[in-house]
Amino acid sequence: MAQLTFREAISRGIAQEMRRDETVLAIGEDIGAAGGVFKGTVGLFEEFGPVRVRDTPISEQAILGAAMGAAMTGLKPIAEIMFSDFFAVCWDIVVNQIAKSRYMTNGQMTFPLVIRSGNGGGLRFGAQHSQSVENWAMMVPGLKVVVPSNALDVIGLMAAAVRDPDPVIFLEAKSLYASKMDVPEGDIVDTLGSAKVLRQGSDATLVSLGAMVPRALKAAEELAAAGIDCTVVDVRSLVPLDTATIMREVTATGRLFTVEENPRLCGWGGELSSIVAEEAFYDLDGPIVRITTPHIPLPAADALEDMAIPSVERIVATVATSMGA
Amino acid sequence: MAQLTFREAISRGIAQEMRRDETVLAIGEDIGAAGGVFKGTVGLFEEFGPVRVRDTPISEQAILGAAMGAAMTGLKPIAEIMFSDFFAVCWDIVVNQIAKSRYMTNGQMTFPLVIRSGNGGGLRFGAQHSQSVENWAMMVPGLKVVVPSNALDVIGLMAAAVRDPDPVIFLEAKSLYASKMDVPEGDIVDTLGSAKVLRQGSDATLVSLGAMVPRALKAAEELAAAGIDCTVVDVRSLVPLDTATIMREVTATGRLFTVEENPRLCGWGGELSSIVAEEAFYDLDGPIVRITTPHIPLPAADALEDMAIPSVERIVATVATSMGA
Amino acid sequence: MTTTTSPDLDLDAKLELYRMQVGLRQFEKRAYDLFLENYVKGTSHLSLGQEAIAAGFAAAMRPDDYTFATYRGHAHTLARGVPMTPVLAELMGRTNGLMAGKGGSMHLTSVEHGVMGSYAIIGAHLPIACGAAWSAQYRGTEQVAVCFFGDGSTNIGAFHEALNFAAIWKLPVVFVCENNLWMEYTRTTEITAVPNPAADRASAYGLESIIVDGNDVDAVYAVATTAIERARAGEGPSLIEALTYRHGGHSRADPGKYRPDDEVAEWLAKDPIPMYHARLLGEGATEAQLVEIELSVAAEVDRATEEAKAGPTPGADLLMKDVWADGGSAWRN
Amino acid sequence: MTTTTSPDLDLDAKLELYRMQVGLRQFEKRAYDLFLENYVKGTSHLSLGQEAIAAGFAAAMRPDDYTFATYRGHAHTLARGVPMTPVLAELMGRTNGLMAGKGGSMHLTSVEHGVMGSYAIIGAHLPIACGAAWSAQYRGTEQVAVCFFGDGSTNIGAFHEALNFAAIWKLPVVFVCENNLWMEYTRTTEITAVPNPAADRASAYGLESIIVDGNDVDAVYAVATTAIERARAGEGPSLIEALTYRHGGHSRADPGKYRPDDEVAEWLAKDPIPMYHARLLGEGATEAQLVEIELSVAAEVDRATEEAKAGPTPGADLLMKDVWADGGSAWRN
Ligand SMILES: Cc1ncc(C[n+]2csc(CCOP(=O)(O)OP(=O)(O)O)c2C)c(N)n1
Ligand SMILES: Cc1ncc(C[n+]2csc(CCOP(=O)(O)OP(=O)(O)O)c2C)c(N)n1
Ligand SMILES: [Mg+2]
Ligand SMILES: [Mg+2]
Repeated sequence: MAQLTFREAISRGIAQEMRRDETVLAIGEDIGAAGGVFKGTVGLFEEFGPVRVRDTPISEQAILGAAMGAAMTGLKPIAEIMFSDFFAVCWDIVVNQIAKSRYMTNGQMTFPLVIRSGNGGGLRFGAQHSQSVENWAMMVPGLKVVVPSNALDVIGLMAAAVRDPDPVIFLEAKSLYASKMDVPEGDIVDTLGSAKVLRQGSDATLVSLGAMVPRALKAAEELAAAGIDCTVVDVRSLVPLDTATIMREVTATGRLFTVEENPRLCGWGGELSSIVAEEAFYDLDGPIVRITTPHIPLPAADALEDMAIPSVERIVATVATSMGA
Repeated sequence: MAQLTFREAISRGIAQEMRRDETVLAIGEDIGAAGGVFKGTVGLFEEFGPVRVRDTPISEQAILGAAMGAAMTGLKPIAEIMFSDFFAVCWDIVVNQIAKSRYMTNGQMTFPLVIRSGNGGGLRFGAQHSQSVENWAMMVPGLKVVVPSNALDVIGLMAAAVRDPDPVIFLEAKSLYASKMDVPEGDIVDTLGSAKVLRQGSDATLVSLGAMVPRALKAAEELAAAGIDCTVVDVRSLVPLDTATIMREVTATGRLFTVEENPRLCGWGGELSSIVAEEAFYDLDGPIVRITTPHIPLPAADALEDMAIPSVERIVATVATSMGA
Repeated sequence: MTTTTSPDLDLDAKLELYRMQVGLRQFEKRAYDLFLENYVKGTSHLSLGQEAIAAGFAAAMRPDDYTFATYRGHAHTLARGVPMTPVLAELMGRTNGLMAGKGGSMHLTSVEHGVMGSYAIIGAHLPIACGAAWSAQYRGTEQVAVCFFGDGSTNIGAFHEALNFAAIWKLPVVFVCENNLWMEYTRTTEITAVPNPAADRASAYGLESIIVDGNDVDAVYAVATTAIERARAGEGPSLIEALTYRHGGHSRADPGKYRPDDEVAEWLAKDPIPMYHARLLGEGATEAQLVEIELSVAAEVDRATEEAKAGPTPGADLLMKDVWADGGSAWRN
Repeated sequence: MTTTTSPDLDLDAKLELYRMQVGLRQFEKRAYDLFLENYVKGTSHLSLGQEAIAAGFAAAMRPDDYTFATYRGHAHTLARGVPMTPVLAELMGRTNGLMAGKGGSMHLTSVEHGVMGSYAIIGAHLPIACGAAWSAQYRGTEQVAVCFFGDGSTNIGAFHEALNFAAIWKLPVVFVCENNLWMEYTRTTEITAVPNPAADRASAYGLESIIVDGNDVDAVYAVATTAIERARAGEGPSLIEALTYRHGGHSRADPGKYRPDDEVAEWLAKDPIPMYHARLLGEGATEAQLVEIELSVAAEVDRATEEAKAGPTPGADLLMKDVWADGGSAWRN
């Protein structure tokens, strides 16, 4: 067991896979000697050298185009898009090319690639460097979408993503980079499409993702003190989506609350809500409530940003009110 | 009254506003002498000349950047993105720049601009020229999103979009371009954010958008014959969203069906479903059911495309089954 | 125009180049007819008049080299050896199509033949071609990626990113601008800051400015050979501008009326196929040989048409197939 | 390096240029200190060492001209006359900030002063500047847009699209590449195909290649004046590469250790401010005059610091304000 930060887990996860498989390469801006602007690739350049860990120009379309072309010809690239907001400058390669080409070619091509990116707010970076874009990615047929909430999951899900033959968008919550946990030595390989139940309760089910997971857990503790016993589910992977686990936990309590960092409209929670409202309608004991960032661009000031993103207090208050407590 | 096609309505709507206001300009690829690849700008070049109706290079970021810079300095540009799939090559300008800059500057800037685009399938153009991207746009705080379903609405909503001080994404269903209807002479100005109830029923409410509206109406007729009496709502504008009308009609029947062309995950219907499941839960008599294109890239072959996009038959069958008929 | 040394091809090889061009020509004409007859349902963008570029490059490529094409990709696909039947069937949306009807005219792909896709969003495939070239470089296979695009496509951002990227990583990729003077209905020089949209940008990436007569298959073959060998030898990318003209409209039934009559006439007079026909006669081929080629190609096109028409319409099983590598489309359990 | 004629500035004007540079320098130093003291919460990108470019251009602009800056935009904002207090307060996230704390360091905007925004996604503001220039052209106002960006930003697609677009429409826009040799932690020449990332691309847009010593405010002023007047006269855009160096790291507390010591030393020796100080003494200014400027600027920075610190923290009312032109954020009725 070693204490590992979330950011250290990224490079450990990548290194684990690069050691195993020579066709795994990493590219991105400043990921080489500099170790990445979030220090998520520290040590990789030293261990694997400049051919396998390569700095690129500020050319996000070229970065992802390169990853796509390499994947279709036998490599397994891990490309970094520094901030997930920057997906907007290379969105075509992601949604129109990578996501669709296997289907369009009737399965002639396979795209075993991972695109990792720093996602979400909390660092007071303002509207163009703080977005949670998990719903951008979930919305697009042909992309898998993984959002780990802790260092252990980072390693295991990174391994699963690299080994998966399909394109995986791997979103790293920037506000979690400094978080720490004990992680066992040795290889760690997890499974895509498996949600985790982190806490079992009887009154309501909170379904959360990424940076919202620790907040949902904390809120559940406080709610328990107030007499509301919550299940907390960490979705971990939006596509594939573990609806089996989620539905089981929602029907068990009869109440669903989503805790989402993405802005309100068309979030993953809306999708989940619609699945539950269609398939488990008769098992629900009350409204489905979504706790999200409001539908606004994110403000830079710390005071404002803290009001925007769902906080433990807001989760507690919303659940308590809705449960009539 | 004159019979007008949907495509003729586009240029009539634009011309109406260009005559009224000298600061309204139109730009895009091949929109000038050629009248647009979908013939949506026929006649504008002749009437307003090459300064106000201007051809651009294939540079979508430049087109929308130009629109944005012009809007912030006093003009009211109408920019064309030929196929809505191409939003992916200029998505940054749309979501990170145009949508956010008013908020980020604390209201110093205003962006009275319209981005029109041919949207959706039905023309056998394949996965990169057939997408319905209304949910891409709805998802982004700071964008208004309008999707007309007929020629009359095209004119009125275009006028409303041009006169609106905020950025409006105006999506033109490609499969409706050839559709015709009688349209009165004279100026027509509609209102953003108002849904229309096209048919009143007592058993279920079908909420539809764009090219799905005529299909929902047709389905409602067939369902009526089978004894299921449906309300049909044309959403017309996703942002602002007329939840008042929609909620009224949904609670009146107790059943909501959405009819969506966008692929399944995180569609506008999911958002609507989540609103209803939160706010009108106790007025529902049964599950909320979404009828969407499956979560796949669109195939090119006519036989396949017809299976993918919600058809009248699929709407009828889904509603009938769900209503236990 | 860059001077090209007469390529080292014997008459047989040249007859092959002739056959290839005639094949592309006749195929496209048939595709057009089938469009008018409503067999081809979606859109299609023909290479009529531009055949020499596809033929000259394909002839210079190794079987395991990579082709990246655009929506105007029938010719590039066929030139790599993909049979006519699956291409025509794809245009018609049949299960015997190259992608079983799922891709359509704009996305022809045959990995088996090195045709790594046809891309319908302007610019996208230039960076993707870089990726295939990077992969070849890493794997040490000496494969080369050849990436075709139009004059109008040189003004989009991805062009710039790809050219710089290829140059700094010295990637084995050859970028080929088929300059047919027009984007859809707009003349490219009207919306481009330089007269030669590709060649005049080469220096921005430290590359040589190369222009070739794209209607002269021998010239194309020569320039292609040089660039491909350079790439194969690890000397990095090239950017080639091939001057040509499309005989028809941009797509489907576009009559191309926006183009001045004399410009069309001028270029019809430079039609690559009669030009090559005449040259081959001068170089010792007989009229009978050439006619035989034309007839045998015609028979091939007829056969392909019948075979394509006989293909079944795809069913629901194909609809939900191959979103993922496991063959399915499930996004949930 | 493009030779510049000595600009027509009298000593008073030059003293103003000195004051401006000293102001930018002292402001940035204070911003850095306040970052270390945790008053500045988010990120910030300082222009230490690059002041001559902001000062020289601002001095050459008309009050109604437009500035488009990047995340490294404090200097460009202040140089247009925006007072220090709201800028510092913005960095601290206070309601007396330029945008009440909603934008932050990377998005400084003051429409009133022609500062039409600071943009934090590489490349985006080049096309946007084209739009403002297009608007000025259409409205016939003879306003000019000046758009600043870094060397690393020349490899992104939007750069290419904007340059071509500005050239073909002859837009009154001046593109200024502040070449400080580095992107974040990567040397730009390592990932760029040409030695001068902007100037070597000018010909791709039919533009003249212009390089200026970005640490010499007189030279910058001269080149700026020429380009701006050209734009104002309807002669179209210019692309200028100004050579400079950032004294500190890329952002926040980055110590910039990836840069060789001798390179840093070489550029510190070319610091624009002591250089100009010496020049002004040679041109008749007295040490006392210059010290007075430095002291009065220091007092201004102190005052601004206190005023900024005194600003209130924004409340919930601001959070939901101004998504839309009606002042609100409602997306539904
Ligand atoms: C990003 C993008 N913008 C616009 C289009 C629409 N479009 C398709 S082909 C074309 C013209 C391309 O011209 P050129 O590059 O010269 O190629 P050509 O068709 O002449 O072979 C345009 C504008 C597109 N497919 N993608
Ligand atoms: C599209 C995009 N990619 C990457 C970044 C991250 N980033 C911010 S600044 C920067 C370096 C820019 O270098 P340069 O253009 O030379 O400007 P400088 O910071 O040196 O002024 C990078 C990579 C970004 N903001 N936007
Ligand atoms: Mg062309
Ligand atoms: Mg720099």
